[in-house]
Amino acid sequence: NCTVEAFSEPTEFEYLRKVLFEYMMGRETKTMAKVLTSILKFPPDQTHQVMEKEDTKPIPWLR
Amino acid sequence: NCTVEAFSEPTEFEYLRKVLFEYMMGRETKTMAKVLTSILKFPPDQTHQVMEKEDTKPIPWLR
Amino acid sequence: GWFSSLFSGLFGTREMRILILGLDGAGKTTILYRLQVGEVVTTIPTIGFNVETVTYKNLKFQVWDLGGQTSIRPYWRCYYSNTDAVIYVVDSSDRDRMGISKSELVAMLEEEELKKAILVVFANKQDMEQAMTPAEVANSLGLPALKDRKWQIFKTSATKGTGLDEAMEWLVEALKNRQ
Amino acid sequence: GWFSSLFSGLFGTREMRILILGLDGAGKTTILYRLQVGEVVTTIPTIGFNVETVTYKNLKFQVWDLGGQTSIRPYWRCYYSNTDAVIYVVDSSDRDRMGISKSELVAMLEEEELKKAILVVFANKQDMEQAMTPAEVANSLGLPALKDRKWQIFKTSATKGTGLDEAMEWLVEALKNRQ
Ligand SMILES: Nc1nc2c(ncn2[C@@H]2O[C@H](COP(=O)(O)OP(=O)(O)OP(=O)(O)O)[C@@H](O)[C@H]2O)c(=O)[nH]1
Ligand SMILES: Nc1nc2c(ncn2[C@@H]2O[C@H](COP(=O)(O)OP(=O)(O)OP(=O)(O)O)[C@@H](O)[C@H]2O)c(=O)[nH]1
Ligand SMILES: [Mg+2]
Ligand SMILES: [Mg+2]
Repeated sequence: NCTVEAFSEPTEFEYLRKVLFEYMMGRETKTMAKVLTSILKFPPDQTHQVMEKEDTKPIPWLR
Repeated sequence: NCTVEAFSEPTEFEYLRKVLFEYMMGRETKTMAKVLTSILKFPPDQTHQVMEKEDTKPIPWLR
Repeated sequence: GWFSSLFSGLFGTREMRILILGLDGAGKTTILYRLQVGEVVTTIPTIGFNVETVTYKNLKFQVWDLGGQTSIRPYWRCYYSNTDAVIYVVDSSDRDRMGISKSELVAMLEEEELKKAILVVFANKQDMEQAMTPAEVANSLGLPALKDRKWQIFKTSATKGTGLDEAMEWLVEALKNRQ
Repeated sequence: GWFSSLFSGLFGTREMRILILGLDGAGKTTILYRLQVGEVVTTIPTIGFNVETVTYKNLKFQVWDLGGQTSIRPYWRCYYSNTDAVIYVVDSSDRDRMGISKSELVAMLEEEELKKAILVVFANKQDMEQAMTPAEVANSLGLPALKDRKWQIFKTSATKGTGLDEAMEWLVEALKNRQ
């Protein structure tokens, strides 16, 4: 019984997984953060907080 | 037309969003990482990589 | 983590990790904020978790209250690691779901990561007329048959605020006397 | 980011950011690896993206190949920031979807973040018999009507490897002569 259309198709689910994996591995996190907040439809204030947080992250080579 | 049952119900989608937000804000990231890889059914090798990565993260206060 | 250990070493306090688990609507969130701020807050079903620092008798607890709805219960296990105690909350008036509550409890106690965790069961909603007694709840959950587990059950009413102190006092002692 | 700018300042190279966009099956991934390793690789539909560093004429490019399926196209825009050029790939034999390809292109070019990006259209799959000519493709996409946009179209066959060099040479010159 399918009660939700959170994702319109399996592709979107797989896409989310791929992007989240890259994010969690610390690759191109700012771009990945944009995608993640879009896919999961974060409310504007949360998206804003997340992007602010990204901007304060140290640069990859010094991490 | 509902073609996928990625999530059995809206609750799971909202749960994912909440946990991802906390993860992205850098809170309790190790626990959040476990939840995220479970919800999105990461394959074992990717889950492993993600958890290894978590272990190398600097501790919150020094970040 | 090692940081909280370091912290405890340096400052003589140790932050214990406690999970509040139980079916949806059992009263977990109500209990968390009763413990933290001493008041009854208005709750909505928890989709996710609440985590608060609760200080009790000079002990610091990091208390996690996890949402109990069916679809998110499978993720409880992601939170088990390094847990010192589990507060398992039961709606004592919800006779129909006592069986489900038992299966969730049993599955939880089988997890390796919780092997050393202390168990406190809150037979909650004792203010309700049709509430089962703590002894009835204990039997329904199969508590007397538990092996290798430090546990205790208390009758509570989170909304009236009764029973919580006794339960927490027992828990604090149990945590102090560990090992 | 400022780091790549710093890097370029210190070492005299500047890594440019290029996106390869276009409908699913247009040949984007094939093109990416043609450019990077000079070979035709076996592809599967890209659910996500591929990102590779491509060096061409002493210029370093960070090239992003984004999946083109309908459900994930809305996320292209998340990748636009700091993009120097867009390689827009069209399957020249796919007459039925030329209209969709045009709408996606138009929507993309309207985005503020791509205002200064150079556009190279690859009229790909020229090896196929029913392929439209570059002029036909250009008209179908409405390229002649573009305003304030540096653009060019090339006929390519990613599998045969034809046309890619000319296109990249034009792009390198266009990037060098910017501003
Ligand atoms: N009568 C009575 N009602 C209570 C008691 N404790 C909690 N409630 C009520 O039960 C309802 C559910 O309480 P919550 O604390 O939100 O339940 P929960 O266990 O956090 O539920 P989930 O977040 O869905 O897992 C609320 O209306 C509470 O006011 C109690 O001891 N007695
Ligand atoms: N005949 C011919 N086939 C090509 C050419 N370029 C790519 N193909 C084939 O077209 C198919 C799709 O190519 P891909 O590179 O995977 O397409 P894509 O644009 O990356 O598609 P998505 O990842 O779904 O967005 C593959 O079978 C390629 O071999 C070409 O120039 N000529
Ligand atoms: Mg709750
Ligand atoms: Mg592809």
